[in-house]
Amino acid sequence: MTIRTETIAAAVAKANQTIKRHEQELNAADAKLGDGDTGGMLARVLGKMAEADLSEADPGTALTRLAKAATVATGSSLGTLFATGLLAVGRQAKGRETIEVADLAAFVASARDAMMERGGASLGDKTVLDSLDAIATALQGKTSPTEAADAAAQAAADALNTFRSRPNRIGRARMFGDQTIGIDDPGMLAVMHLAGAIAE
Amino acid sequence: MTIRTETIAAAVAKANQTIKRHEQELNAADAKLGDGDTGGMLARVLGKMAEADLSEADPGTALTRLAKAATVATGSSLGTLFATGLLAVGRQAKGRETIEVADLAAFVASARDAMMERGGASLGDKTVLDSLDAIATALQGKTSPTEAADAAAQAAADALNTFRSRPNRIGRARMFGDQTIGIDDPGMLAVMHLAGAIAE
Amino acid sequence: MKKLMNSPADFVDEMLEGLTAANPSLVRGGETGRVIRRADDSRNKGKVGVVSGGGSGHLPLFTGYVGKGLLDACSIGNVFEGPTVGSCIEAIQMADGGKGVLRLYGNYGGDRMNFDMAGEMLEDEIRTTTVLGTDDIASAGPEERKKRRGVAGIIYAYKTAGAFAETGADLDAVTAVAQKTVDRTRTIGVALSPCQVPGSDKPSFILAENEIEMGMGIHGEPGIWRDTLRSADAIADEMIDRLLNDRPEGAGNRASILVNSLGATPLEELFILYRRARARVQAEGIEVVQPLVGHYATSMEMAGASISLLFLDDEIGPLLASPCECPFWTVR
Amino acid sequence: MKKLMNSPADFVDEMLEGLTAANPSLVRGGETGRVIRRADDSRNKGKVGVVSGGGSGHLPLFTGYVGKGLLDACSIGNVFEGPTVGSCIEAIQMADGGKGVLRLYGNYGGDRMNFDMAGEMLEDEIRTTTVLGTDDIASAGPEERKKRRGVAGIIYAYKTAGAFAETGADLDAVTAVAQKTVDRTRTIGVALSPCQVPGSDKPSFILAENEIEMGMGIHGEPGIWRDTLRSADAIADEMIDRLLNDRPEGAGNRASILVNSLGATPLEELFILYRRARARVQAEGIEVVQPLVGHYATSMEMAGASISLLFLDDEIGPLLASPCECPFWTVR
Ligand SMILES: Nc1ncnc2c1ncn2[C@@H]1O[C@H](COP(=O)(O)OP(=O)(O)O)[C@@H](O)[C@H]1O
Ligand SMILES: Nc1ncnc2c1ncn2[C@@H]1O[C@H](COP(=O)(O)OP(=O)(O)O)[C@@H](O)[C@H]1O
Ligand SMILES: [Mg+2]
Ligand SMILES: [Mg+2]
Ligand SMILES: [Mg+2]
Ligand SMILES: [Mg+2]
Repeated sequence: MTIRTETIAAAVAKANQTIKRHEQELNAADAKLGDGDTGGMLARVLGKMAEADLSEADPGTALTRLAKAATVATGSSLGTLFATGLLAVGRQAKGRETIEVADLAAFVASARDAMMERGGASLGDKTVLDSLDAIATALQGKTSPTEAADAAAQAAADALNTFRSRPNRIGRARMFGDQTIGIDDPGMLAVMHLAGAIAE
Repeated sequence: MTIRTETIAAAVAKANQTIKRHEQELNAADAKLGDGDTGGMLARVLGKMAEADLSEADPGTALTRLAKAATVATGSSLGTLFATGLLAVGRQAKGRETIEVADLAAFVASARDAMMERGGASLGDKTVLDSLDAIATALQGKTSPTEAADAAAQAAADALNTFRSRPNRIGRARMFGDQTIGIDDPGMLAVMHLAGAIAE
Repeated sequence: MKKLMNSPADFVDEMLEGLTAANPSLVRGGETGRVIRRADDSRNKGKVGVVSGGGSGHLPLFTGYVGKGLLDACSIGNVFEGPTVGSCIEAIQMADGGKGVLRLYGNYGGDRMNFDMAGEMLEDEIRTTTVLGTDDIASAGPEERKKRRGVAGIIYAYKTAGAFAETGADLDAVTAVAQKTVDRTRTIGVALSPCQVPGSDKPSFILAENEIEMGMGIHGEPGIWRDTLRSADAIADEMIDRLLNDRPEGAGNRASILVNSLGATPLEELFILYRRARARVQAEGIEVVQPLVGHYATSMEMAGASISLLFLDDEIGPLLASPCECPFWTVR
Repeated sequence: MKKLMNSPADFVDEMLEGLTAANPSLVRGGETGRVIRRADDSRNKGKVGVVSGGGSGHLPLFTGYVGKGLLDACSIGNVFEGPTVGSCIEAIQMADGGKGVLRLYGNYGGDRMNFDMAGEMLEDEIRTTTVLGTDDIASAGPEERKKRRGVAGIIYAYKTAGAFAETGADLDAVTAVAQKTVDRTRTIGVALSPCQVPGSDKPSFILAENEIEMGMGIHGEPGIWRDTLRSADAIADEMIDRLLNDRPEGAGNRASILVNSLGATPLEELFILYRRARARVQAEGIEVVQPLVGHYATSMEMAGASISLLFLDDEIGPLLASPCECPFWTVR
């Protein structure tokens, strides 16, 4: 199956609903380690993305417009990284009418790399990067959409579980040091919810 | 019996102890109607008065020194009125070696009048003036110290009871209007404690 | 309530020590140590002196407004207590350059008694006049305007009287300008949470979670109503309505707005209030000039804000705009 | 926590509307509406531009410091969020007079990413440099100084860089002065009570009645210890000890002290802290010049204070003392 602009729009709509539902949960998770705004910020970002005009856009253009909507909505770390990832994927998709499920692994990997470059964090720092890395790996060789979606959702959930027992090593959360052991990273938690929503 | 400087010093010492004991009670009474500082302020004023040097002073000079000590300690309404009253009595006693108990009624009346003039309140406004007025009346014709002290203490207690059911009509408390009905005026409460202490 | 302080008994003196150490234009003086005067001594300026005074706990009031084009000296009492008569005497003496001294302070019992006594005690040496700040419309109705207490709006009278004194005007003229400014100033406050007097074991009043009080005084004196929190626009609307309904005679069509934090309320919220207050005043056809938004008269950590309007005329308008200089208010 | 506001979604825009309405020297601009620039446009001054930016909720930071001898333009994000890349681009463009632009802002993830992106997107048109505020000694040890977050002390770099830019210095020289100022600035804060982000249903952290946290960050990031309240002198002593122990190389014997309210803490308490801080610094043989005591960088209604030291040398001393003018800081 191929992914078109409509597929992307539907995924954004779903993600938007999911994030609204988990807004206070994500705020609470962030409040343990940061400033308690992850949920509110993502709700705002996805709200703006859901309003973005994707008419007459091929997937690459659609992703770029979504990224721009995100950058207009926020300047927070996670929001900006999110936009950075979308931009990277949009650049990869440029000029193509459709995207194949088989391309997704490489696309997520390119988002991960662009975000790593922009944010200066490394794999293993217990951030969204680790979730994306796990998703990229899980998507490898997947060609059916449901298989891919399930694998991504599972990988995001597994990454959250795996990293829970490790300390955060970047951003505000870094300053809590070993107190972050046993606590979910709010960004990873958000990715889990988002991946889960798209899988549904 | 006659009143000498030592008698005055002893009364101040007693009053100082009493006020310390009732400091928070008076603050709480004032907090219902004003800014909650009557007790703290009087404790400070009487503390300073108890420290005043009354050596080689006749009663009039002693009273004037006590008034000065009070004016140095505070600029609050009640404190300033208190000093005003002491100054008036000191002026009356000027040049005399001793004061007779029989003079006390007139002395308290002169304090009351000076305080009325300074503060602009009237009798009936539910203030210390009403307590002093009641005391001045009760002291009339009393010549024995214990009789006088008892009469003053009783008068102060009665005044407090009588005025409780009326509204405050001056100062901060005025603004609470009829809400002050049923509530003790903090200044009158303080006079009751002070008169009671001296009677002991 | 947590406070960064040492012994409550040292609160005022240590505060004054810090205030003068940080601001060399302010000098602490007098035997009482409870007077602040201009470092460039006013006594040899051949001008009318302007003094104020009041209790501590209201910074930048009162002492912070000592400076060129404002106050010459200021006496300062304990927290929420009037200044002692001794400090009032010293403040008047320090402001006197031989042309007399205006006593300009808020209408509170202790302040009044002590400034009156000080004036009487000095009457053979120094000519003094009195103007009382009575801007708080919540404290008495229009028919009892003279009984109203003074709050943040008094700084407008500092400004115009101070500026006029600098021009060499005589005592009666400076007094008249101060009185006119008070007469044309209206203030109302809204409290969100209390403050606590150092050493006291209780806050000065209690407001429930989500409760506010319109018109509450700066020491917790009762206001007009107590109810649940409303939107900033609704609150600003009511405050402006009440101020405009109490407009002085001959108010004219130019006004300055002062949106003042009672202490804990941050600048963000003040600007949100100001935005609405200004729009409302403009909608009445009144031009807004020289607005002031910030911490001008506080009650320590009390949360809330006050809004003042000064209705200008051709005399006090230029005086408000003329230069002044103190650590908390500069006009050039 | 009670706030005087309307919809949380309008908090920042309404605040900016009020800020600019009250201060005609500040102009709101850009398509994003999230940039403040000087009313006397910097673009035709033929000088290096200095821009900053950051999240809302810290007034007078960041936007309040736009003015002559300070910032030329400033981007501003939502409460406690970095400014958007679009607003950073606009701020840089508005500050550019053809001689390049210094990006001078606090070391926070979102701010950094967005200013970096903005710089990259403009790199063909405008030469930009970066200096990050890293003055908070509680946020990382001396060996990781570059990782420290920026807090109130950044205003010192605004001042020196802004003053130097006014002299016509080139971009590299202005950048070097900003970096040197950051390198010579140290700050530590103590929090007494939290603030709450508009729209959030919880305060940003919780401190028990009578509990304080030394070194806590301006968004509630963890500090060095949490314990019961101590005396102001004991707190000032610890803060000054920690600052002096972290003294930069070649610190010299002249310093400015900034005692800053985190929001709700009133001036009275700041002056009590300053009094002690100054005495302690002087006892080290360090001369105190140009002290600042007040609300310079806040976290809305958070209670607490920060103390910053800027160790002066012969280059930045005169730049700190030279004229500047913005609504919240004037030097003449
Ligand atoms: N430099 C970074 N690189 C990768 N992920 C990051 C980085 N900084 C933050 N994150 C992610 O963003 C999440 C926090 O997002 P958010 O609360 O919006 O940021 P903030 O409030 O710190 O600006 C973290 O849980 C983490 O997963
Ligand atoms: N003008 C006045 N005349 C007479 N008594 C007064 C006057 N004002 C206040 N008082 C008395 O002082 C008491 C309040 O004292 P205090 O709390 O020290 O004053 P404040 O805090 O208002 O300066 C009142 O209970 C009243 O008895
Ligand atoms: Mg966050
Ligand atoms: Mg009282
Ligand atoms: Mg009082
Ligand atoms: Mg944030």
